[in-house]
Amino acid sequence: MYFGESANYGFLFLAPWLIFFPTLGLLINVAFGHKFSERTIGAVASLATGAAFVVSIALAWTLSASHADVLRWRLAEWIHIGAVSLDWTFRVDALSATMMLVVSGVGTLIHIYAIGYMHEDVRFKADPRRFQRFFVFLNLFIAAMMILISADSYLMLFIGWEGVGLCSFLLIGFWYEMDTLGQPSWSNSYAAKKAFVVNRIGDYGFLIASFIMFWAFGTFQFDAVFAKAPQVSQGLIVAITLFYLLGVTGKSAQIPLYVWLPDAMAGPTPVSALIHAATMVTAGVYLITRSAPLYSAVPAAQNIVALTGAVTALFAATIAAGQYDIKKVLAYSTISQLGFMVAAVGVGAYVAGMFHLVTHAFFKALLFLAAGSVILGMERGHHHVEHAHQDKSKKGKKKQEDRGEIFDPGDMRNMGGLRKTMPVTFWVYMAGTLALAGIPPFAGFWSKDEILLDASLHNPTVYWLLTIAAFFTAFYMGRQIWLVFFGTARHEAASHAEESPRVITFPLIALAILSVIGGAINLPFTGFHHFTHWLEGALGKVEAMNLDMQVALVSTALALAAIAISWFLYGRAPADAVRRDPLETLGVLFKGMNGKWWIDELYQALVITPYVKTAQFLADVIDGRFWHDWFHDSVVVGGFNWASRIGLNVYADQKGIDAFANSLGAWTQSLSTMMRKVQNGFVRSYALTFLLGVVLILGYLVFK
Amino acid sequence: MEFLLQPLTLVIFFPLVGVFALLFIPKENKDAMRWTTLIVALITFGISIYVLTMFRAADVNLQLVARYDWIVVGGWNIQYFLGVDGLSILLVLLTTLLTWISILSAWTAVEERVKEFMIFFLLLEVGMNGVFLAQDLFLFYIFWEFTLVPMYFIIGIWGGPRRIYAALKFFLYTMAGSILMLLAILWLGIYGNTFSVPDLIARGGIPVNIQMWLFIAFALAFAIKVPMWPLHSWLPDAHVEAPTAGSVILAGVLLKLGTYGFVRFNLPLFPEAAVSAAPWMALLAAIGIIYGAAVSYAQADIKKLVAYSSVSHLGFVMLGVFALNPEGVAGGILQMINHGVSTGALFLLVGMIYEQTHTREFRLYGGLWKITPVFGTIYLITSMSSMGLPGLNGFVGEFTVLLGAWGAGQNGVFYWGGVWLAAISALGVIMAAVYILYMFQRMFMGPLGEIVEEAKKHGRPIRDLNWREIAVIAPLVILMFWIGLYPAPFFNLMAPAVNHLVGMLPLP
Amino acid sequence: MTFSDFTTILPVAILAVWACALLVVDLFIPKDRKGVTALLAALGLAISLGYTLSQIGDERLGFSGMVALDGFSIFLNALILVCGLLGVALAYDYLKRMNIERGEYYVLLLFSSIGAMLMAQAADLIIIFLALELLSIPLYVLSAFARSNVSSEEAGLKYFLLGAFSSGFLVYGIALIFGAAHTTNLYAILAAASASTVSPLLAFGAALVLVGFGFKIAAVPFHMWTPDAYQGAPTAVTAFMSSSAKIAGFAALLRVFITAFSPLAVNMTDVLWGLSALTMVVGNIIAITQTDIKRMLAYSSIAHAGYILMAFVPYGNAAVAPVSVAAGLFYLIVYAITNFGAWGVVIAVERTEGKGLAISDYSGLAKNHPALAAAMSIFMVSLIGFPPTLGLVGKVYLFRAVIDGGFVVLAVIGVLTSIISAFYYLRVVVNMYMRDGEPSIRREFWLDFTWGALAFLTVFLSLIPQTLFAWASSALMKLF
Amino acid sequence: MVPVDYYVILSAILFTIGVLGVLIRRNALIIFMSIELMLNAANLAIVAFGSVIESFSGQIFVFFVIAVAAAEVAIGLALIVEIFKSKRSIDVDQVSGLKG
Amino acid sequence: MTLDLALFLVLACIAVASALGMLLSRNTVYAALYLVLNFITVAIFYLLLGAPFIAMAQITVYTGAIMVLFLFVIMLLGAENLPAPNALPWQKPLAIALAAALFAEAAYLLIVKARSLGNVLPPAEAINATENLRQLGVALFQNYLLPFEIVSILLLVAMIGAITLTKKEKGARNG
Repeated sequence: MYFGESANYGFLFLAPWLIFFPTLGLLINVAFGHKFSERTIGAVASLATGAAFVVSIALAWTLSASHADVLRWRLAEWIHIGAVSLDWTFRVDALSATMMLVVSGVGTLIHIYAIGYMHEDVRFKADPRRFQRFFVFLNLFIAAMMILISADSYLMLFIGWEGVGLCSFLLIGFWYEMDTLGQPSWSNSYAAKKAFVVNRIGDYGFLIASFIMFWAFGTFQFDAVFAKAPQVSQGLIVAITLFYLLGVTGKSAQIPLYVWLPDAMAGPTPVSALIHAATMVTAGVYLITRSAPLYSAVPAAQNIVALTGAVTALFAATIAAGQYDIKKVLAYSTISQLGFMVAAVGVGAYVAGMFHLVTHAFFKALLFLAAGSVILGMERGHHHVEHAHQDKSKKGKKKQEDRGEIFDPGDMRNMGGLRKTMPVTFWVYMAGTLALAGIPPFAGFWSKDEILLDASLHNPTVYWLLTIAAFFTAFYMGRQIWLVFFGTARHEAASHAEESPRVITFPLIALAILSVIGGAINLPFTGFHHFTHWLEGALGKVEAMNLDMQVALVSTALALAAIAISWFLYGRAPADAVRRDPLETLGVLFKGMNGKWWIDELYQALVITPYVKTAQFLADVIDGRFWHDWFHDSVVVGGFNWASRIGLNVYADQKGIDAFANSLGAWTQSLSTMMRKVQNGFVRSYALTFLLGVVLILGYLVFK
Repeated sequence: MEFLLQPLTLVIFFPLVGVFALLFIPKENKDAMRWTTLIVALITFGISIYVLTMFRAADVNLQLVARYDWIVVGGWNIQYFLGVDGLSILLVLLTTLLTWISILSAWTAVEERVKEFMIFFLLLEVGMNGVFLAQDLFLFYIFWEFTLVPMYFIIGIWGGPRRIYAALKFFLYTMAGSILMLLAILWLGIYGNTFSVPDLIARGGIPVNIQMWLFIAFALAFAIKVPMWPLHSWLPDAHVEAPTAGSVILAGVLLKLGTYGFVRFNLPLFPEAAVSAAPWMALLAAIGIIYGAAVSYAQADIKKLVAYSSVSHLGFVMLGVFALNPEGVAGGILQMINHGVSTGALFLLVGMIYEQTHTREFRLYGGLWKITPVFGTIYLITSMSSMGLPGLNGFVGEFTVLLGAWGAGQNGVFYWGGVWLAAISALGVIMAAVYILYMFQRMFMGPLGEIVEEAKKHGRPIRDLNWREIAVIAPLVILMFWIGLYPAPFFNLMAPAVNHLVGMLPLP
Repeated sequence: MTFSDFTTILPVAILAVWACALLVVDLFIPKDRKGVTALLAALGLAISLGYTLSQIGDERLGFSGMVALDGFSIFLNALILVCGLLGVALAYDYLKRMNIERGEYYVLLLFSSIGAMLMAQAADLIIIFLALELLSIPLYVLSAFARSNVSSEEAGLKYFLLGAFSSGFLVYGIALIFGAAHTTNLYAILAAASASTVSPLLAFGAALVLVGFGFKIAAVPFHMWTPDAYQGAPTAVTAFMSSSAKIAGFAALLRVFITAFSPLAVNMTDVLWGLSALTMVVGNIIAITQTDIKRMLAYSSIAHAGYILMAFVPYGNAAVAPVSVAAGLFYLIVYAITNFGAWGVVIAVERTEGKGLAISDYSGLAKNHPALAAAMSIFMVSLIGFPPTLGLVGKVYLFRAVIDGGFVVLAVIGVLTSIISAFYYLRVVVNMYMRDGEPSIRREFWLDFTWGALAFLTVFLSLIPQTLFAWASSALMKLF
Repeated sequence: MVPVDYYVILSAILFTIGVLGVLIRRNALIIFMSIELMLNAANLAIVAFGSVIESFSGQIFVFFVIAVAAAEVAIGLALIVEIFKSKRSIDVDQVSGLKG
Repeated sequence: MTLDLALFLVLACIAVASALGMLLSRNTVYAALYLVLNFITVAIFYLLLGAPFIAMAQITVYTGAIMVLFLFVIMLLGAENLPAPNALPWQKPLAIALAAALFAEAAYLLIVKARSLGNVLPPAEAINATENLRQLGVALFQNYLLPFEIVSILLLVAMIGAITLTKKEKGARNG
């Protein structure tokens, strides 16, 4: 391997350890995990990620200390063939350093959380041996994510890009033998597969974009590409950026490829938090931000990006308002928030997008983790109830329970009044909710407001779409709070729910604090634009914007109104609301919101079924019956048999002959069988054939 | 003696030592046979490594040349001419590697007629290495055809229920293709008064219309071997019926003989024809990619799925080769290695589970990951490598191939095909995910399958891999990561040769 | 007659004297010791072979230009004598086993060889005709040699009737040539033919002569006797006649066409082309559905006649003719070795009363008798024309000659029919290796030696074909 | 003088009749006689051709052909007698056990 | 029309008629006798063509020896009249058609294409029978010694063959 090349500033040499540490952690756990206790496994994994966090800090420090825009560390030669000249280089600039910090920071917290969460989860699902596997996958994810964000070229980025996809697949399918309710089923594994395949469709766009880029720019390296961008035709750049957008819609769950993300909630909750909320899904936003010089060069493409994000934001928010599963709500919320970010980068507000990415990482991770805590609490309660029943009447009752409906610990209709039984969880959840709903001064407000402000300046359509989406956001979060934490317990399990242990609550609290104060990194007041200035190193000069009261007031007012409406609908009489959702009065609209606007069904009918049918047609009919059977058997053999029956009245009999009858062999065999008839044993007839030969030869001489 | 001690001669013919040794081992002593064969194969592998150390990548000419007159009489000018260059070195290594891996994999799977099995395997190795190293067309043809014989026996004797059918089909299809090549070879021999490939290339100047015919004759032989769509119909039969070791070698090396043939012979010998055929070949390759991937998805039999996936994968190789630029050709060659490693490993793994369950039907499987975590993990890695996940070998090959193909489309090499061929082929990446994940999901995820209960009932509960099996698969897994994470050495080995090759082509 | 005349046919003369003496000696050899006759016959063949080889390099005409001694004849005489030796070796045990052991067998075999050798040396149509009869008449008798067996008699009768029928055409053809050229001497015919434009009479005669030889070499459509005669005749006889008679037929055909009829190429090339193609196609296709190994090999032998005939097609092209004739000669060696080997295996597996002759009787051979099965596989693979066997080298040589002559389509037919042939040859292999059965075989030293040595040679010589190539190429140079 | 052509045509007629005899008669003996007729026709042609030149070569050839015919007759009749012994018939159509 | 020609035509008619007689007669004995007649006619042609030696040989060997042998065998086996059933119904028409084609082709090639083949030399010049015979004998034993030897061997072989084929074996199958 080839080390060095770039001048070594400070801790730059540590850059590869961003990947090596998590890899080391996973290798240790793979090799020795079966001998370790759960705590050790968790500690190894968390330490590995924590070490990566430390490295990230060191790198960020080095970056700022060096006053360089970009630092590079060349690890190894990668592909040098033809025009391709590519090394594996680590890139440290403001953008990647931010992502590193977020990923490893939030990642570490989630690792810690997961120690507690998975301890219980593996027991509820009755396979404690899988604890080890979870942390292996989690570390693998961190490593892959680090590859993605530390890449110095589109191709290396793509490696991480797909690597995180694999981890997503593995973690969604973590409980591959059951559904989300723990019942034996294929559904989790389907969800996993769906995530991967849909992402691959996006990756197709990524690939095509890369191909166009390479043959237009002659390189994959970021700076080289950007430097050459002005000389490349607009059309090509539009194509590149739009194909990248396809990749982004896959990875960052935008229309039309968002469909995998809600299903991805099949994964354990820390996964939802880490991968499907805080980090991986933001990779698309990161990609666009990274490609800012390209996107900025083509306004047409930018508009499409912005609209995609804005429409997604609104669309997903409406669906979120109609869901009953606590995690599904958050999932659609994530899609919606990602839409905000994509819209932001689409209108050119890269800083705002990244800012929202960071704050969103905090509060959405928090919400997911807290939701996980809720679910655990519910399960504990359910467990408790079940035990009690078992104690009461040994077997009879238990059977009844089995026969009855399966308990869903994630269904909000089973909850209620949890603020009393799970106070810590409640408070942190509130913090997350307010941040998400965009209530000042929580972190979400600042970042969302910056997006709205930018949108209002550049693209009114986007602005209004986002504003309505923000309204819905506040509404469904309010709905969730009322249904989950207020009112009275609507299920025995909810009344017996227990607060989670400290290993879970500690990360929650940490994240809650970040959700509250995280906005401080980039307040819209002169002198407080730290984050903007920080990113300038990577994005070039950015105009820092101050608070626009109009935008802020509109959004805040709408958010408050939405919460109020949600209280009116759900908070007053949650029990009634559960029996019949007040929104059902909207009729088909609610059905659409609840049924996810039937997009899955649409895709099933438009894409999946036709593909499966085509594949089966190709396999059975074309390959099997046509090439293999029909062409050989019917056309060749059958045709010959037919001809011979009609013309020569001999029937091709293939019995007693080795059975390789369905290929060309059969044809020659039939021919052979026919020709054998001439050899009839009669010497006179032999002589006749002989004479025929003579006559033919002489005939040739005659006519020659 | 000098003749015998040539490193390339040794690589090819050293397995014959094993064959002779095996002849004298009594029938009952199966372990002795296995060990003998394994050791001989390992030594051969060692020799090939030695060849690698002697190899200088920067030199575009043939190296370690062994060249002796063989049949030089009466108008014949046939030489014993071996040489290795960047186009073949990796394939030789792959062959010697997969041979001992296959032998190890057949340790317990082959219990009957062990001696013959091992003899055929070693003979097969002789033939395969010979094909990759021969630089005289006639010598090449002999090795080329010779590989059919042992494989025919391996499928026919140790194969599944329809083995005879499959073996015959395999034999006849491939023979049918190659025999026209013989005529083309003879034509070239008469034309150039030599069968030496470098000399013929240097001579050049074959009229274009004749080049076309010769190209077709060669291409037919290679295309059947590859197999390119629509000449693939022998492959699923052969794979399904072949024993595991046979499938591994078949997929791992034998199919590469075809793609290698295109690179080694079709491109440099008939450059004008190759250039004008490029869009058509690329079109067939693209169809193969899509078709193979789609058909894979609809299979109910694991081995068939993998077999059809080979059609798709080798489509990538062909696409790369006929992109006629360094990226494509090098990608194609690397993809040959990748396919050998990944699909070879897949067949090994399928064989390992088949040995326990005796069924290859998806619907009987399910949830295996739970009871066989190691197996599942390795299967996962292998599957991912096969579907071209970045970080594993498959991606590097597919990406460079597609990149090359896109470039070829943009630069007019594909004429009417343009970038569309590459764009359509790239869809294969998505479709690969569909069938690979389908396979993985069906086997390893979901609730436990029927077969698990069944195996338990018969007192043979499904077990995880044992150490021998891990040893068999480990080198391949290591290679997957190595090529995937650090492909530079592989590219560097072939880059000069590839550039040289592409430089000879009269590109539009 | 001078002594010099006599020495031109010295090996033939020795063999003739030896055969007559053997006929007498045989009377004194007791019935249960006829093996001695076999050894004596072999000795005679060996001595003759020795003298043949001592003639290498000698080159002249004898008996007023009626016979030629040249590389060509020496090459073929040696080959014919080797075939005779192999024929004796195969018959040695076989006759005993089949209970048809009589001294006349070997005497007739010797006489037949004499006829074959004379055909190789003949430079006059009269000699060719007489030699052909001398070759054939013993074969008629040998075919019917197992008189207790109806099939054998049938084989003899069919072979005889059709043989006589074809002789009629041959004689008529010679008559026409005589009418056109007023001579029967080949060199004189050439002179006469080259002197003027091609006489249609000569072409007519040549065509009928071709028909006569076509019968002998079993070219389609003059092949009809072959399967029946090969199947019905005792296997040892079949082995001998399938090689020896074919070699002799090709020898005479080559010499006549190249020496005398080269000006006729304009007419004859197409005819030969058609014969060759038809023979390859029909022989191979009918062979596919055979279930009896002898019959299958008979059709295989027909097909191979087609391959060898390919070498004749470019005979009129002076630049290519040397190569093509060398290719034909080379293939004759290949064919003789492989064919004898295959028949040797058939004899080993055959049991009395016609059992053990079905291809299915070979099932399981590989398990119980791996060496025999391996040998048979080698022969089958060689007959297909696959490496590493002589069959491939031979076919390659042929195809090259044909391509060199510009007959690519014929070469394509050749290779395509080779593929078809793989069907039925492989079926034997399939049965031996991939099916179960309990065949019993006959082990006997000379038999084992024959197939073993031939199998070895089939592989070994393919690796060093240089010497054989050299022989074959030098063999024809002297012809011109 | 009579042109040689006439003789040759006559010989061709006789030859054709001989061929026809082989083809349409089932009696082995008559088939055999027909073959003799064919040889005879050929002989006639040779002698006719020979008569235009000052040489005996044609006649000598005919002499040999006659001798060969005699030899063939010896063998042929022996075979026919043998077949008759087992088949009790000289119908060649009866001798058709080997076929295919 | 010269006398020669008339003689030729008459003889030719007899020859053809006798050949057809052989071809068509149901009775084997008759067929043999027709053939004898044909051979004798041909022998006369030989005389006309100036080949008395061959004519003699024809009469003695063919008519005398061979045909007697035939008749002998016919007597031995019984002059069998074969029953009508015919396994090959298409044989006869095809045979006739092909034979006609053969003749047509032969005639075309011989007459039309080859044109005149020359005239038979007048027998007067070669009338000296003894001289003729002597020259022939000399040729036979000088120039044609080898064929002569071969023929002698051939006859020996035929003898051996005939004996081999018909000799009663001890312990052989009955009949």
